[in-house]
Amino acid sequence: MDILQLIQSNLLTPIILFFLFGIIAARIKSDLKIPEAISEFLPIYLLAAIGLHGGIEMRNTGFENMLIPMLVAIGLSLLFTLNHYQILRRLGKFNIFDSYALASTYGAVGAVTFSVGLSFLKNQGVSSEGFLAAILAVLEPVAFILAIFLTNMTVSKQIKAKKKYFTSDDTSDIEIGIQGAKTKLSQVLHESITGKAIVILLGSIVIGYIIGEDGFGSIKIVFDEMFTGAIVIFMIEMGIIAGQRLDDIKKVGIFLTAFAVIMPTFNGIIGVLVATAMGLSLGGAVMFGLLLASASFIAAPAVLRHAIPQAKPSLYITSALGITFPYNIIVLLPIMFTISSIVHTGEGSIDLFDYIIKDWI
Amino acid sequence: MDILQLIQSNLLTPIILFFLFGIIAARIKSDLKIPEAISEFLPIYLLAAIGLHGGIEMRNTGFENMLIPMLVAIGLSLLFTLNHYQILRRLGKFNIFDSYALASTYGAVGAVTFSVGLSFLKNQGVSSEGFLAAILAVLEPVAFILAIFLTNMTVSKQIKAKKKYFTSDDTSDIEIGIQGAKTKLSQVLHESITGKAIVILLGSIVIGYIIGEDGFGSIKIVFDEMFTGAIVIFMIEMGIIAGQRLDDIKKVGIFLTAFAVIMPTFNGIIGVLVATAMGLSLGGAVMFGLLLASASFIAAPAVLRHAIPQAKPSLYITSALGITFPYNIIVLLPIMFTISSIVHTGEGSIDLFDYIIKDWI
Amino acid sequence: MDILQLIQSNLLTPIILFFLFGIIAARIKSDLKIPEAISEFLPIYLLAAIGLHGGIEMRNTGFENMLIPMLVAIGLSLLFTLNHYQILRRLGKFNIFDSYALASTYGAVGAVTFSVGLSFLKNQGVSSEGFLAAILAVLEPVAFILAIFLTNMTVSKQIKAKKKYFTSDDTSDIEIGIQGAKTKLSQVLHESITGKAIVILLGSIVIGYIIGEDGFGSIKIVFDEMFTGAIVIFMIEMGIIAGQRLDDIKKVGIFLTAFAVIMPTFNGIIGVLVATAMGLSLGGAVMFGLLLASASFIAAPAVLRHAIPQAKPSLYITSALGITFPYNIIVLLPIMFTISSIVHTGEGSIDLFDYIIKDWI
Amino acid sequence: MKLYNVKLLTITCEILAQKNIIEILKNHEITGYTTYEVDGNGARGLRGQGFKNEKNVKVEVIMREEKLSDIVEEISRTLFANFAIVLYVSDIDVVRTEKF
Amino acid sequence: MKLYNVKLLTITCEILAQKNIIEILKNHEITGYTTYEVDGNGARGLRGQGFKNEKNVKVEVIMREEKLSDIVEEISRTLFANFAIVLYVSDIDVVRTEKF
Amino acid sequence: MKLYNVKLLTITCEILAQKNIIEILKNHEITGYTTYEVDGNGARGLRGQGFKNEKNVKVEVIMREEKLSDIVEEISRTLFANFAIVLYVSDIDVVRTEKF
Ligand SMILES: Nc1ncnc2c1ncn2[C@@H]1O[C@H](COP(=O)(O)O)[C@@H](O)[C@H]1O
Ligand SMILES: Nc1ncnc2c1ncn2[C@@H]1O[C@H](COP(=O)(O)O)[C@@H](O)[C@H]1O
Ligand SMILES: Nc1ncnc2c1ncn2[C@@H]1O[C@H](COP(=O)(O)O)[C@@H](O)[C@H]1O
Ligand code: NA
Ligand code: NA
Ligand code: NA
Repeated sequence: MDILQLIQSNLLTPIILFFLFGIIAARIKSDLKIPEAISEFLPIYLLAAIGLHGGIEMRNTGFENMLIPMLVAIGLSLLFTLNHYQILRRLGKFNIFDSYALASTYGAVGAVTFSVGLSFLKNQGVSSEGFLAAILAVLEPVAFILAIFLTNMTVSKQIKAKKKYFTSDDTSDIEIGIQGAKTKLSQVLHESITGKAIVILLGSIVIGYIIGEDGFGSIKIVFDEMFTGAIVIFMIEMGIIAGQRLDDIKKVGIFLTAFAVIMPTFNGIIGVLVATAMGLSLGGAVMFGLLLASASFIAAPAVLRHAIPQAKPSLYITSALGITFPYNIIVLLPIMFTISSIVHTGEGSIDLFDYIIKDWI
Repeated sequence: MDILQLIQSNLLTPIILFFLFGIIAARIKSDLKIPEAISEFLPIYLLAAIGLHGGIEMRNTGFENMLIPMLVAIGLSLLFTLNHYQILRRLGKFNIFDSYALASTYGAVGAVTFSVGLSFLKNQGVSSEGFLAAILAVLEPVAFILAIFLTNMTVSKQIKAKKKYFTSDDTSDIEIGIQGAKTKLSQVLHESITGKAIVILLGSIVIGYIIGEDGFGSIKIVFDEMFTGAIVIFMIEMGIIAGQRLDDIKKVGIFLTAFAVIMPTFNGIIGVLVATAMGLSLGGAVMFGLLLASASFIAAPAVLRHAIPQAKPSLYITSALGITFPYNIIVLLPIMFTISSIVHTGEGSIDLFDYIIKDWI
Repeated sequence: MDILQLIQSNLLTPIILFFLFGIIAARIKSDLKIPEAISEFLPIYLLAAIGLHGGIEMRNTGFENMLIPMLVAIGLSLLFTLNHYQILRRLGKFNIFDSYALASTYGAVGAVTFSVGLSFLKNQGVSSEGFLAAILAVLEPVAFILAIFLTNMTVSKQIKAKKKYFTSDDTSDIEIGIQGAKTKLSQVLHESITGKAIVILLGSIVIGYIIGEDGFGSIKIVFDEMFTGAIVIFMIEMGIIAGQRLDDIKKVGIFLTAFAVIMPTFNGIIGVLVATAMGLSLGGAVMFGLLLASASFIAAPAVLRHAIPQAKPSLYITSALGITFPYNIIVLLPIMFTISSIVHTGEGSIDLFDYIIKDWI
Repeated sequence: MKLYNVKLLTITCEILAQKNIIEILKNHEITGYTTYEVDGNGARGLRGQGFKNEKNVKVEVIMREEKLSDIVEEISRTLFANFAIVLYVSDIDVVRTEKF
Repeated sequence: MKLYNVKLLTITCEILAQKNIIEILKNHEITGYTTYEVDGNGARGLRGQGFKNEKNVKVEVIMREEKLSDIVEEISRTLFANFAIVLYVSDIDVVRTEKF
Repeated sequence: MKLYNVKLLTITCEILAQKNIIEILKNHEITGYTTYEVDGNGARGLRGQGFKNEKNVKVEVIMREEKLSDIVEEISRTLFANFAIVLYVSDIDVVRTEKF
């Protein structure tokens, strides 16, 4: 099956269709809405299901082989975040705050995207390594912490620089603008790590690991069989929110729109190739790529609004949810799957780049 | 099985029993309540399930044969609405506003009633045509639009008439009363069509049609197997709300109480017979009858409160939810099922009326 | 399997692990939270499931043999409540209000504890008598009514006594303090009996009895198969709330902490033995013991805050939820199960106490 | 448009005291009020986490000055000792005094 | 810190009238407001049980005195007859008058 | 019943600024407040659709006049630039001044 066919068949799955439906409902100004309590609960549920699943898998397969992929993921995530910053600041001419906020939004991971990825693989009859759920959990705060650390550094430098010029008490005006950036890193660190997404994910991984397949039996119907149905319901709401923001995309500008499509593609494909090189399975490589390709639109605002309040949430939420998310789940996922299929049928890492050049470029 | 037996066995299904339980809970002033978020979510879920189911069926059976039943349903719905108005205004002596509001409440359809009907048929091991979900969607706004159009016409006429008498600036008093009725029809039309019920229903039909049985597999547990359980939970809340309104039934008066029982019976039986004549299946004829018999108690207030604010919601909500809904699902559904069974075992439409006369009257 | 092993294997079930996880999440000050609508809905759902299950069982087995266990349960519950009061007032030196409130909190039953017990038995492959759900319902208000009745008596006596000394109009100060206690017993009785827990439980028992196994088929997936998964979600929230209260345990004091562990153990074991003597099954005896061991932490505040407003809710909620509940489901449940297993393998009630002495003391 | 001065009594209290308050209002022949659930912090600690019964509620009552004093007095007397509660009074202007 | 006196208009009405109110505000070029759902009791009976459409909503609008009278008048004229509604005006102080 | 005049500070802001506000209150030794989620519209557009983090919250604080000015000043200085926020002050009467 070639990429276009795969994109098309992916497009016609309930998950994607209900997402598009949500967008349409918002565009025609329908009053359709998933009640807040449900749409707040669903990500918790999805992460619990992902975690349990991952934990049970890890119990079956061990987690010694998790270390290298995790470290590589962290390394890539940090590298990508720095890369994003340079591109946004230099080429995109965004201010420091927006640049760092956007850089970390795209360096971070999206749990909903991950859920959709798992469902996509299930649909293709392909499995993935359980420890990817653990990488998801660990990757969450990494990009934020880097971005916040660098923002604070930059701001402190600026304050010092400005103080040299004024050396008066009248610097209050400057300080007002940058006050917020002086958030203590430790506090943000705590907030990130105790954020509900990470906590439920890590907790469920541990519990999944402890209970294993046997202990899971009694809750399997809720935490496994209902999974895709629950995503579908959540996708309606995601579609509605994305649809409500479509007008904001104009404000996002052409540069960021391009960034929101090209960057994930680049990060994701690198991810698939690196994962394949590390020996991950076909499905595992796709999920690894998706982790790096995805942008955060639920966790990001909660962290960034406190840590970099000067950054405009309309930029980072809109581009992550309104552009990158649909692109990732509709277009990039099939692309990465095709690439992963190709490099996994090859005879090993030596032929890797041959294949890519031959089939993809 | 004769009608009484069928009514009795229907009475003893979880759906009806939990509805009655809800009424009792409200009457003894229990604080039992399904949280708002859940009872707001359930109709969305039910309509999505109905839509998906209908769409999948239509993919299997095609939808060419849908056109005539749909047009007939629209025609009957308009006729019935006008008929209701005449009865309410002439015999019932209701004012114009209440008459139009009630006429369209009973001309419109009830999605919850439809859900219960589907469950009832499932229980009887009988299926129905998938396109009935589409008729449900199309029928929703029809009666409202007619009633609102006619209300506006009447009110405009009255204004003109009164202006002839006064021709002064002192008509403010009259205008206060009728201001609300001058709602632009186009606005109400938009509101009706983009109302959440229609949007989720139509969207799900289309999605069901696209994904078919295969694509439905992964979400079947949520959108099919849990269906009756979900209705049961919703029926508790419907029972509670109906129970809380029982006191208001006194205010409704004998005339409207009789109307709320006789009219659906009449409309419903006509519906069953016409559907049978059009060639619908046993179950399809029951659902067609139920569409025409049902009154709207969720969508109606939202539309009518804006379009005909002078009408008393305590009248149309109470009679639709407190009288017609229980009557429909407990008594009329088995009656229509029996009639449909009789006319469907006949040798065709020629013998149709014979059977009715023989067995029912 | 000895007790310690059983405790350990119980500890590693999803229900207990997610409860502990909730506690940890609260302790590290995570913002994880199950939305209010969900955590308000879950107890209603759990009680409906328990009731349906119990009703269906009773239909299979009849409910003639329910009378004696129920009367014994009521009697024991009253006895225990009086016993608690004496211990708390005399030994614990609590004031009258706190003593009565605590006495009835521990005399009452916990529906969540009961749910966990049912899941525990399911996990052990052991069933229990359906009528225990009915005993749960009847037992709910018993202890409250006794405590409130006695509180009112005491307060009335005090008022009279004080009036003798003052015989002036200046008793307003005293009256302020005890005003609340003069709540009419009939009102509390009504509130208790129409409380949502009892109403949904009794209603579901009746409905379960009426519909039987057959009628249950269509809703079995929701009200049976999803049961344990739903408890797991609820246990996260219970863990979070318990975790938030852990600091309050200091305020509870050593005496009440000991009471919160010893009393349920005593009550529970008595319960298991008495139930066995009455001929209940292995599982039934465990559930009977659990009923008597459990303390109420959802229904209690709602009733006691009105009936005995002078009592400190921080005492009775914290000890019931923060100490007794985890102790009951983690430690006492396996203990009672072991005891019940031992006494049920015995040749009857004659050898009963022999076994206990030999194996347990 | 002519406006008339009346009083707005606002009570913030634990949700389980709402019944008592509405009872008191009823005893003073007041049937109009508005309520909504809130969270809060005060002498009795953080409220709004945990069980729904441990939330707060705000009760707002528009009323004429005449009844105010008695109602405030009765609430203070019967509820201040045992419940988490705060109340305050403000001056407001309304269109239709006959409603209150 | 210097504070400036402005008006706070508070409208408590049935949720289905919210649209009408915001429409009226918009016609008077007011785009800032705060809304939240509430329960209530009044001449039209207990509200907040049953369907969500039968709840109430509060709409609060900070505005300058100039616009107040017209808006109150229009709301009274168009909505008082057919909807469950109550409104009142209070005096408040704000920091940035230019916002309103 | 004797009532005492104090101030009520009401802050309507985006929910993610609630922490900052409560921090500021704490720094001024104020631990009593009431909060609830609201929707709204203003200079930063419609709030209350979409993610919960994009809702607003109202924070209400009864306090003595002495502390008011400093708190209003600190909130204005640190939050007005970057957050969707509006605040106002009103005069209210309470029974127990010692509580605030
Ligand atoms: N200073 C204050 N300003 C606003 N609300 C308050 C204040 N103090 C207490 N409250 C509210 O009143 C409730 C009960 O207060 P307390 O009895 O002091 O615990 C609190 O939970 C808050 O919701
Ligand atoms: N006296 C009052 N004090 C506070 N709120 C009121 C009062 N009267 C009515 N309300 C509110 O306004 C709504 C509509 O009032 P009504 O039109 O009188 O039914 C009620 O549901 C209450 O929420
Ligand atoms: N004129 C106003 N009246 C009442 N609330 C307002 C007003 N303007 C703004 N708000 C509230 O304050 C929030 C933030 O305002 P803004 O910073 O102007 O977007 C809005 O979302 C509203 O909830
Ligand atoms: Na990423
Ligand atoms: Na109809
Ligand atoms: Na007990």
